[in-house]
Amino acid sequence: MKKGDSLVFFIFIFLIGLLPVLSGSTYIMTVGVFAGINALVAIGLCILMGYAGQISLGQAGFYGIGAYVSAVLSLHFGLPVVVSLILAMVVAAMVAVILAVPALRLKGHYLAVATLGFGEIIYIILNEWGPGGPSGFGDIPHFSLLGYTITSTTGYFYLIWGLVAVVMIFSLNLIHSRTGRALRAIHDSELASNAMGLDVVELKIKVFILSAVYASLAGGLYAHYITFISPSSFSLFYSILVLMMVIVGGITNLWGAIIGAVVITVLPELLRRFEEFDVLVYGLILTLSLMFFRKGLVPILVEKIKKLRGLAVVKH
Amino acid sequence: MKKVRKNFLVVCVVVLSIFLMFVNAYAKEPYKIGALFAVTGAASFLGEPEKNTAIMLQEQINKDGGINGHPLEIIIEDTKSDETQAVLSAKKLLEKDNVLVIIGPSTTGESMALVPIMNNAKTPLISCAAGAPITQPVKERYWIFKTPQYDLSAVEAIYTYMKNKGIDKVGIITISTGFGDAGKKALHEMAPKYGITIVSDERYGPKDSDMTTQLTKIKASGAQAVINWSVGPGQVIVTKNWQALKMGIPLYQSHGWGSKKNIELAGKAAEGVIAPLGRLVVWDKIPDKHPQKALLKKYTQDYEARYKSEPGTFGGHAYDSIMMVAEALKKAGPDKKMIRDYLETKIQKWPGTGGIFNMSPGDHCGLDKDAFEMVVVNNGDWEILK
Amino acid sequence: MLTVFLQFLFSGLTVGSVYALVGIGFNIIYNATSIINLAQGEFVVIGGLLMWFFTESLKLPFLLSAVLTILSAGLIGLLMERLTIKPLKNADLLLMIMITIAVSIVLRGILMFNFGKDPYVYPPFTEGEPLSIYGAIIQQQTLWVIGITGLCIILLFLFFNKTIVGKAMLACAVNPTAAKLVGINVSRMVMLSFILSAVVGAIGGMAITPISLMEYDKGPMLAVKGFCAAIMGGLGSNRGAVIGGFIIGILESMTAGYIHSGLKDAVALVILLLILFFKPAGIFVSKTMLQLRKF
Amino acid sequence: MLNIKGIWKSFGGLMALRHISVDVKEGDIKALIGPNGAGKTTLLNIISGIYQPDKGEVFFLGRNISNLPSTKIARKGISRTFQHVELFGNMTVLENIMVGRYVKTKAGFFSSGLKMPYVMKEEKEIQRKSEEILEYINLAQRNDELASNLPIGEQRILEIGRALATEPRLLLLDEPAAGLNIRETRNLGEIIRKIRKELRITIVLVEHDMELVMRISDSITVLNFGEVIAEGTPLEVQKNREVIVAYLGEEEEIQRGYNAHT
Repeated sequence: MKKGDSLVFFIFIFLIGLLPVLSGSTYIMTVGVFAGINALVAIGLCILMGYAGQISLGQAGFYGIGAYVSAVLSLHFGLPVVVSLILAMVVAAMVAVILAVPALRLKGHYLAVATLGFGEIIYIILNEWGPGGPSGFGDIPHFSLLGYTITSTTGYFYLIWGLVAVVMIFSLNLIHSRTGRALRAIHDSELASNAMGLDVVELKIKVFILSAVYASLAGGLYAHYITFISPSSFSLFYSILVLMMVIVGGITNLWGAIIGAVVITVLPELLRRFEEFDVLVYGLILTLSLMFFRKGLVPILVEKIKKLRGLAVVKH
Repeated sequence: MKKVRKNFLVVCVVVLSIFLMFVNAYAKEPYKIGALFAVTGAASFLGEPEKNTAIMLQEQINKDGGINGHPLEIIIEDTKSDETQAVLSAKKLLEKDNVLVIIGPSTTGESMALVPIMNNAKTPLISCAAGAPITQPVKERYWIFKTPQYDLSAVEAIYTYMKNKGIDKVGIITISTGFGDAGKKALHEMAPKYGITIVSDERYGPKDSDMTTQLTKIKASGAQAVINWSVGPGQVIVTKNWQALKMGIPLYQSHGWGSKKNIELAGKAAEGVIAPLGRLVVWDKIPDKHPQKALLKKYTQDYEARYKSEPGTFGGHAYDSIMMVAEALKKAGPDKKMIRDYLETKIQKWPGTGGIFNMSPGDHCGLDKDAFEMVVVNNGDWEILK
Repeated sequence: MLTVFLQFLFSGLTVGSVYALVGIGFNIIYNATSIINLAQGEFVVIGGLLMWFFTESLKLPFLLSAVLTILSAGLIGLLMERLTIKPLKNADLLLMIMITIAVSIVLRGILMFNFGKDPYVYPPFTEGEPLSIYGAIIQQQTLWVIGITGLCIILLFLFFNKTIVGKAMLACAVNPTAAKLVGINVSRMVMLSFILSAVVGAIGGMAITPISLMEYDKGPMLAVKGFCAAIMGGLGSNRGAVIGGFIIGILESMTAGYIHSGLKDAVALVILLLILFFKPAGIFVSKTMLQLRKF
Repeated sequence: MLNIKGIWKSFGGLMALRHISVDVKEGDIKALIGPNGAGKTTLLNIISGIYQPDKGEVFFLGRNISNLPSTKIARKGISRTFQHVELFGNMTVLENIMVGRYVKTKAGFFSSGLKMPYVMKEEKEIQRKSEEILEYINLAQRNDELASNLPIGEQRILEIGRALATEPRLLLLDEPAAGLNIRETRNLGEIIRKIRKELRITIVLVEHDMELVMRISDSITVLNFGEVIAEGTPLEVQKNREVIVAYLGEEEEIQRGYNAHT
């Protein structure tokens, strides 16, 4: 992590700690829980797209694998939730390898369709063979660790945002390391990266796995929080939603993934008063924000701050 | 000059607020209930009439003086046919609006996702979805009720009718959503009891445009009848394909078929299609002395006058739920526990749109297969089969 | 046996021709801009619903309705391009694609508001008994759909290969800067591509509505299938999109017929993935062609 | 050090290289010259593994590297620059060099994310070394700027610096002077010579600027239409009839450059 990131991180932790105290309503906390779950998936996709330059329309597939594997293992095989969550991430990582090896040779739109196809296949598998079929299944155990079970929304809020913080630290460390530099290099020029001796293919696969693991962690948490899952939560629609979060927040900055996730999760809640029109208003807001904040919210904010600072320096 | 105008405005506002306060003091505090319907998304065919019904009933009840003088306020939220949204909306209703009861949601999945939340919040939920697990096991569903008939009941109605016609081999075709899946499971579960074998089990997606292939397979499997379990455009396309293929075996639809709109869309192809339907859609064809007749007539006519379309079976689920709650509020007062107890013990021989309800501590739905009539399409209209 | 096989084939052709038309719609815009317009499915829905509006609601004659539908769809394509794509000159490609998604949400919202959530249908172009070939049945409207698809392909081929405007549009795709240098109005070509693609989509919608009904939210499914068709054949190649569309349609139908209907979409997708893994640029586009373009 | 033996390469029907054999001695500056389309860049791309030869072999330090991918070749100690500058444009000058250090460091994916102590130590080392290289190529004052914002001359130097960061044994330079003015070209010549002398790195140079080539190279190989037409010291090559014929009628500019030197 860099200095600027540390400061932002401090503010971030402060906000997480403060929100439950301020809001005092589990409704807002519930929105927060879902925003956190989405943020986990979005951070993974942001690294994959913004730093490794690979697009994925299949994140819902990994999200679904995480949810289903963790739910089934803990419900039907009686494994402790923590163990089933970890196993779910392992399964997602293995599936990611199988997909990544052939798929990452593809570029642009072709990669998009390959990942989209993967996501749809997972969705069909869950629909056809998943426990409960299209109707889904319930009674999934709550998250528990060392004999203490979390059932309250506030508990989940802290758990999930705590994990977001951990994932964020890991990811920020990663992108400011040798590996992160290599990823950005690959994004800029694959030709030169090869000539510099970077393991282009290996790095791409690793990042793809990382994004899959984040998504599966989010999926598992979702399942244990909501305790009922059905395939419809893991359709292409979700993949596109996550993509939207990353783009709206700003693809070139990891904080953008979190901001994007929060904005896209909260927006429909704010639009409730529009009732029938909410879809229309939602679409319009998306279109306009994409058109006017092209680089994404966070990078634009960063630029503004830099400009202000520059002005301050000039004045002195 | 400007100042004067400003002062005048201030005075106006003050007077108006005092006036409003008095008005408020006259009317009693409203009873707030929440409603979660899938107004948009994949299950909007359910949510739309349910929402319309809720708005209409709220108006009617308040026009008649509310409940014990308290106006009824139904706060409707759209769940977008999605479990996550259902949970969020339920939390909003419980926390922000402090509702006494929640009506809905429209689908089984959404209802299931709300079970732990409602049990935690100790607030009654009257689901408008059909799935059996919503209210079973009753012990773990202390606060949960539902008004739609069980899918099993609809299946039993079809199988009973088939038995009489001497059909014992059927091919089924279901939509690959929660609705079709529930039907598929019920069809399989009940088949042995009626000595019926399912010789072909096909599926299609909610947005598929042609089901000829699946029907051809069913035809080749030697089935004596086709049962299609779906809602939305799928059932119309199946009907059209069934006619185009000249399959020579009867087509049965689920209770989702119960809308004149489907006959309109399928045109001539709909002739002869049989389905188990609640009495709501055939209210004009049941005898006058039937206990449901009067309310069905009033509901349907009011709805049609207001929305220029029919309420269909699904709007009826919302009607039943809201009327039950209104009665419970009237008799038991605005207390969550009292409302729950009233629903469980006092809804007896209670005529609704879905049938005659008999709730009990062992059954939080209270309907059986007698809630359905077998109905055939004849000359573009419904006809009850005997 | 033959009868059953033919029946499966006809079903596949019916479905496939729609995918093909959507796929071509993708190609037209892709060829001029490299953008994948994910609102393409909504163009199809607009075609079907507007046609219903003109014929059934306003009771206009068939041909007039068809012309009005095409004109309105073209206008919607034009508006979309002028309002959202043009102001974003030289923006990131991914951003453009996201904007098409956002536009598709807006279009869906408008359609829902105007037409509600019910499905719509109008009578087939020609009334009459379905045809029977070796015992297999094919509806007259299916022949219309396939015929119209064929006609669209031929007209587009002639347009892109025989007319100056068509050739100019292709040039924009390969190298917009060079196209500008030789005096092509790139902006106008982009606009034209949106109009053309909206029209092709709408024609598809008009043709399939009597078979498959049409409702406001059918668009995303059509877009996904059409996108797969275009990719399978190789982006940019109309011939590829048509063949891709038919392959996917027939694969779905054959899987439903001979394996299981629950798996039909999965099998088609698996085969799509396999094709991509072995031929990363689709069936009809060579790897070197792919390298010429950024996306 | 580098032995190219009988390389053939064609693209479609176009024969780009036919039976090319070149040897590069350790510590030499070897120039590849020839008219446009002679196959110089193709040969460079084959050495660095971007293309695979149709026939023939490339040996580096006695090992056959002809069919290795460019990543592996880079790790064996061959680094290069590109005719059309291929910098990491969205990264700073310093970061570009730091990427070059990738092959010489080993912090892994997970240990980086967890920020293990040794990773921190290595990171500091990378930074120190990279700054050193920037000093060496006189770009230290630019280290925080985005690479794409540099003028072309400095971009070319930076590309060389990035290649140096991998600590190569052999450095391939593809038209390093293209687009540079006379002063920048002089400076470039100095740097190339300095690299050979102080860092003992063997250099293969593809270049059109005859003055630069003649001034700094130890031996020259001349290609024309995919074949070697002459080989030798700058003096020998200049007197070669075939070379003169090959260049006559070619671009005037090259002719002038050639004449200017003689």
